[in-house]
Amino acid sequence: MGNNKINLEVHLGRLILKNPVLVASGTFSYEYTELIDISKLGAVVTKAVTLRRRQGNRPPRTWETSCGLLNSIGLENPGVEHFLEKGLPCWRRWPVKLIVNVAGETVEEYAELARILDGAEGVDALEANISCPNIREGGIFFGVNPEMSYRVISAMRSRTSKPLIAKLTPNVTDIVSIARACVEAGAEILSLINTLRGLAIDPDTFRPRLGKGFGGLSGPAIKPVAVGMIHQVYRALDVPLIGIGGILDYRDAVEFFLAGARAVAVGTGNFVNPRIPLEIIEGLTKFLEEKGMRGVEDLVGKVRFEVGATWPRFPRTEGELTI
Amino acid sequence: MGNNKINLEVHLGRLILKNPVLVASGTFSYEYTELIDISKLGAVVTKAVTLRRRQGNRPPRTWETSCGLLNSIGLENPGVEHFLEKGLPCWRRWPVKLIVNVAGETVEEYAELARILDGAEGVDALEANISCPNIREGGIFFGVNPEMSYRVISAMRSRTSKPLIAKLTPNVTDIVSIARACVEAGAEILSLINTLRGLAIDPDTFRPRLGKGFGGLSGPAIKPVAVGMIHQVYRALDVPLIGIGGILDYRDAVEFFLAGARAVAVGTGNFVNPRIPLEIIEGLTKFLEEKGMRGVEDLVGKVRFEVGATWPRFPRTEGELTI
Amino acid sequence: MVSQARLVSSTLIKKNWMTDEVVRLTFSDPHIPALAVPGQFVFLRPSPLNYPLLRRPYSLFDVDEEKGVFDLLVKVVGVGSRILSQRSEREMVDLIGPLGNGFFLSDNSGQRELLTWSDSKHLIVAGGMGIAPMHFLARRLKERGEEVVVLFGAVSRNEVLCSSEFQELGALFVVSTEDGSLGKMGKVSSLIPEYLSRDKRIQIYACGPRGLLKEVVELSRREGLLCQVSLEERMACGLGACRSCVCKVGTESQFEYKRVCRDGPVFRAEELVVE
Amino acid sequence: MVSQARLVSSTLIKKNWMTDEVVRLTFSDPHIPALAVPGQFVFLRPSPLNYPLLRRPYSLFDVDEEKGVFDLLVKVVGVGSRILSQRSEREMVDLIGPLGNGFFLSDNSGQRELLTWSDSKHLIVAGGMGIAPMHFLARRLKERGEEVVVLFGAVSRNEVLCSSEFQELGALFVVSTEDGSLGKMGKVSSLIPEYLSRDKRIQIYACGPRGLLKEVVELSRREGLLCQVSLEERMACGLGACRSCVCKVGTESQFEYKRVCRDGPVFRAEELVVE
Ligand SMILES: Cc1cc2nc3c(=O)[nH]c(=O)nc-3n(C[C@H](O)[C@H](O)[C@H](O)COP(=O)(O)OP(=O)(O)OC[C@H]3O[C@@H](n4cnc5c(N)ncnc54)[C@H](O)[C@@H]3O)c2cc1C
Ligand SMILES: Cc1cc2nc3c(=O)[nH]c(=O)nc-3n(C[C@H](O)[C@H](O)[C@H](O)COP(=O)(O)OP(=O)(O)OC[C@H]3O[C@@H](n4cnc5c(N)ncnc54)[C@H](O)[C@@H]3O)c2cc1C
Ligand SMILES: Cc1cc2nc3c(=O)[nH]c(=O)nc-3n(C[C@H](O)[C@H](O)[C@H](O)COP(=O)(O)O)c2cc1C
Ligand SMILES: Cc1cc2nc3c(=O)[nH]c(=O)nc-3n(C[C@H](O)[C@H](O)[C@H](O)COP(=O)(O)O)c2cc1C
Ligand code: FES
Ligand code: FES
Repeated sequence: MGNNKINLEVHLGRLILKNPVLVASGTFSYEYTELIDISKLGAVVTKAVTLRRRQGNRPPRTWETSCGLLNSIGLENPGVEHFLEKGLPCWRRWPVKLIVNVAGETVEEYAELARILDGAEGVDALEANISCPNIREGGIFFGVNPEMSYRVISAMRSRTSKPLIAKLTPNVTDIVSIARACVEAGAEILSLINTLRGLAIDPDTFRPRLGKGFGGLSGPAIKPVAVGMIHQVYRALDVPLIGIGGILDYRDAVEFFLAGARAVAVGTGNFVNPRIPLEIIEGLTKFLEEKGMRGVEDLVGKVRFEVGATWPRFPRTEGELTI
Repeated sequence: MGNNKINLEVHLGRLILKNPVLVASGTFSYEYTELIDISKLGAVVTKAVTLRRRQGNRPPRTWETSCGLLNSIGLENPGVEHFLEKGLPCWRRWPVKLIVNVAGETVEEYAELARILDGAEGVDALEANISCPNIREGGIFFGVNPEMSYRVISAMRSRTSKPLIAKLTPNVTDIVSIARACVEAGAEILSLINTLRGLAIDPDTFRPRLGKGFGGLSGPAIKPVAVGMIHQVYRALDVPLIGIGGILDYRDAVEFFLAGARAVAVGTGNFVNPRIPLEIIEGLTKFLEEKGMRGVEDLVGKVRFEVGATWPRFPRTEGELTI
Repeated sequence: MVSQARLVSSTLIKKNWMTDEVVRLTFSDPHIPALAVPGQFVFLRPSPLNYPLLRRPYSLFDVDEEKGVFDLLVKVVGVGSRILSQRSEREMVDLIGPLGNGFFLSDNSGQRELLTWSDSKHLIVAGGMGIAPMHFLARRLKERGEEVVVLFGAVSRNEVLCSSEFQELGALFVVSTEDGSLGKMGKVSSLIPEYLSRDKRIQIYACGPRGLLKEVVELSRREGLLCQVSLEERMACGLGACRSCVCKVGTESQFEYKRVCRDGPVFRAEELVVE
Repeated sequence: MVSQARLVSSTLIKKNWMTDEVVRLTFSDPHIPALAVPGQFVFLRPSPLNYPLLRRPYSLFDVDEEKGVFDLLVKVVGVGSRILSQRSEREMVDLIGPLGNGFFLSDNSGQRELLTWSDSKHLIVAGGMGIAPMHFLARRLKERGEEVVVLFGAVSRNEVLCSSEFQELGALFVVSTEDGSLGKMGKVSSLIPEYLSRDKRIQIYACGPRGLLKEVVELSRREGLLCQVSLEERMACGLGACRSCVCKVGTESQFEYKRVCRDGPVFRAEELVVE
């Protein structure tokens, strides 16, 4: 033990990362460079970039729940042009892979974002946040429907040759059907989960705790849901997965690897302690050493169900649901 | 203040309860009579009763997560005949309303349970736990599909004249479509939520923390999800709702009332502290007094969204999702 | 047996660190010392906050009816035990107890059958924290003039606990350690044969890791000894409601699940399927 | 301004209860006292456990560069502040700081423009815990020989804090309480007009509940006074990443969201839309 050389490098399709520890979209910004050495990260995922500047939702925008965080930031960002002019050059100063998270209100907006970012040097991959409502379709969320998800991803696919990640929402009956649609549309990597929809109300004022009303729940509270969804998708599809949801330490990360993730991203954990991603890299290295393993690949999907244990079975396509 | 008479009585359709505080299925048993005065409860909901005795899943059956509890008990119970002979007479010694939670593996089993319990004196209502897998349909959960939910509830409806409650699972894209199907099938009351599907893995042994593998997540961790779903159903349908999910104190209960619940049930909270249901009744009484309110009805659905706030919009039927 | 468990708020009156990881906590309470029998446990909230969420089960290390106090032996293994071990003297701890069925002893006010005879020899076999319920048991046995031998197994000498406490009771306290740093090197189960005698009825009381219990149960069956074991399983309600804490009773092919919290934690070796 | 915030583990060296609900905590740290300016805050983990999950922001009540210590004034209002207030002396607290932009003062090593003149009169207006950042500010102003008046408003006399601390600095400390139990009865904003003088430039520094800030901002606009306010908003990251803690800058019809944690917590009254 301790003698074998650990290699943390992971291959997510064409996207090769020096280690499997990322920081999740919306929970990390350039300001973190003041506190940690970001060049040690497997990759940085940017906050969602939209076509035009977005002001975001009215505050309050976050509310702490039991071991969780409810947020409705509302995709505040200065828009893709500003990102290319100001944001990207900052990130490029650092030797770290950069994944740009994009969000749109129509299929065309996603496609246009893919086209614009396709040419951007220093952008190593695109991640489609398909948890947004489709304003054309009356505000139904793209990511809850396989066909809508397919359309978003294939529209992006035809506009970019960069590695393409689809980020899945957990607010669905059948995550596998969405995952499959995204892969069929050309996503090379899936990341999951985004936040669970939730609401909190102040019993004194009768007002929602968030200015916007509903929000998305993240943090350790949702970890079991995320681990479960990773495993469902892992069993059904052969595609590299980025596990996200409540990761605070290397043991949480190992749980996701065992369930089937090939990389993990720390979201809310960055707020708890900005050092968490680096601590995970260190902890993981030691853990692999102690187990006599060579790399993360030795963990991926290696959860050992009891002989005879059954998994919850899920309909394989939306169609199958209709009986 | 303090002078007006508080009346905690609530009407859930035909089911009239002296107060709106219940104990949730699977989390309360006759043994609790040793520690608290159960006659003070609005109602007791029994652990799921099945047609035949069930041994349940292999242990470990529970695992504590961050502010949550993952369980896979597997509906261990001695079957409906035993319930009628042994369980029911015990409960009947107490002046408390009794709701019997039932679970089946086929539509016929649900129907048969409804028929058998229809004649049982001392059973004040039936609650259909439709979160079970349908063995006929390849293990797809009844409660994730509006048509299957409809079939279960209408089969029960035709066999019993007792008040009928449908208990909804949160593991769906569109809770409203399931809720609507249940109401159309004859459910007079809806209770929600059941547990969120989840998985936890031991990073040292690579085994799931539960013998069965996947489990259901309950407790404060899921409260925002539950409050959100109650509000979604409240806005869409005119049916009395029982709010369940992570309730530990009267302020949690008020949150559910404001979101649209007319009663609440304490689940995991009974494990945290068996006194919680009674403390909620006391706390609620004081709260209503202080607010100068007469009863719970003054709170139901009274959440005040900001002017101009938007709600996440959801497809109204499964059909609407297909575009 | 009608449970006499109560929901109480007990005052932590003394903390005494036995090893780096194990603390003995003394609580004052008017009910539990008078009600409890050896082998029972309490189910407590490590913190008044809702984190950790669930209660934790701890065996009664001993009670003092006269002083109205009872003791727990708490090993720090995770978040709940850590928080509990950091509580300060004079703080109140919310607990339910006494819970479960204790060891089968004739003096359990007749609630469980007589299994003790004056010609018995009582072998207590404890691995690690399995020692926790045994002081109360040994004291009761010694009070009745019985011969008590405590076989205690630990990984290493720094985990050896309570030797003087048991010696003060007049029990023989024999230690084995896996690394041989104290007492005989090896597993505690390997000590048992030495203490079996033909002229006395042997009664075994075992508590500890699953592996140890399995060995003890098998040995007892082979040798035809009377044996009771105290089990640990993950609990949620502690009261018998949730059916979380089950163990197998019967045979491997034909078993029933029984609740450790309510039907146990003490079971007869004959009936158990120890996996 | 390049942030000099650091992730540190500071030792809690002293606890001093000021009222039933407010405790003054003294921490030793080699960096923060030297780096900080008045109005900045630290973002700390109340407990080493992950509960509560998020960090909590606290203003620097004062720092002592020579001793290498800084103080926080913590009011117990919820779970995080309760846990923090129960931490023991000598425990380590994980914190990030100093964070945010402090008050606009000429001695902020030139990072913010000069807004102080020798012919100024400095009115500190604090409601309740809004007093927290003001001691550090008042000291800096007094060190430069400025005239400082502290107007402090509380609900009742038992919430009045730090009068002797400010008097020791040589500041005039004037109290109002809503119930009239100490000082003038009424809102603290009603004290302001008395202390406006024609011959001096008035500079106002305000911190406290939203209602108070709104009044102070409106009064300053009406009277053309220089005014800066320190805001509170719910924070998640504390660093500027998440855009949780925003406030409106601009006008009601044409505004931009700015981050309290990074662009504030101190803002000029002219630019703020206080709701
Ligand atoms: C009947 C009974 C009596 C016990 N008596 C003692 C005693 O006297 N002294 C002592 O130190 N320990 C005793 N234990 C074990 C003790 O309950 C656990 O060490 C404790 O619950 C660990 O909690 P934690 O939060 O520190 O650990 P964590 O590992 O963080 O706990 C996570 C979850 O697992 C459960 N858990 C962890 N370890 C065990 C275990 N060994 N058995 C059952 N559940 C477990 C916890 O209760 C909790 O729900 C007893 C267990 C049982 C069932
Ligand atoms: C820049 C800044 C400086 C502050 N300085 C001080 C100070 O010096 N002394 C002091 O006593 N308090 C100060 N506060 C308020 C303090 O942060 C809150 O009282 C504290 O976070 C409450 O935490 P809790 O867990 O006890 O309360 P809870 O109500 O349980 O907290 C729930 C959540 O709401 C947030 N929250 C609660 N109250 C506030 C608030 N007033 N402002 C922002 N977020 C809040 C918490 O951070 C937490 O995320 C300051 C706030 C800010 C933004
Ligand atoms: C404040 C906040 C902002 C977020 N913004 C985005 C975003 O812009 N795009 C996106 O795809 N996900 C966003 N997320 C979701 C996270 O990337 C992550 O999927 C989710 O929080 C679950 O992980 P966690 O539990 O580790 O936080 C955001 C989450 C939070 C808490
Ligand atoms: C141990 C356990 C057993 C449960 N058994 C049942 C059951 O038999 N039938 C049912 O409808 N729900 C069952 N539930 C779900 C609860 O009734 C409740 O819907 C859920 O736990 C959410 O509420 P809570 O967060 O307050 O626990 C069970 C929950 C737990 C924790
Ligand atoms: S812990 Fe619930 S039945 Fe034993
Ligand atoms: S708290 Fe995250 S931007 Fe201010």
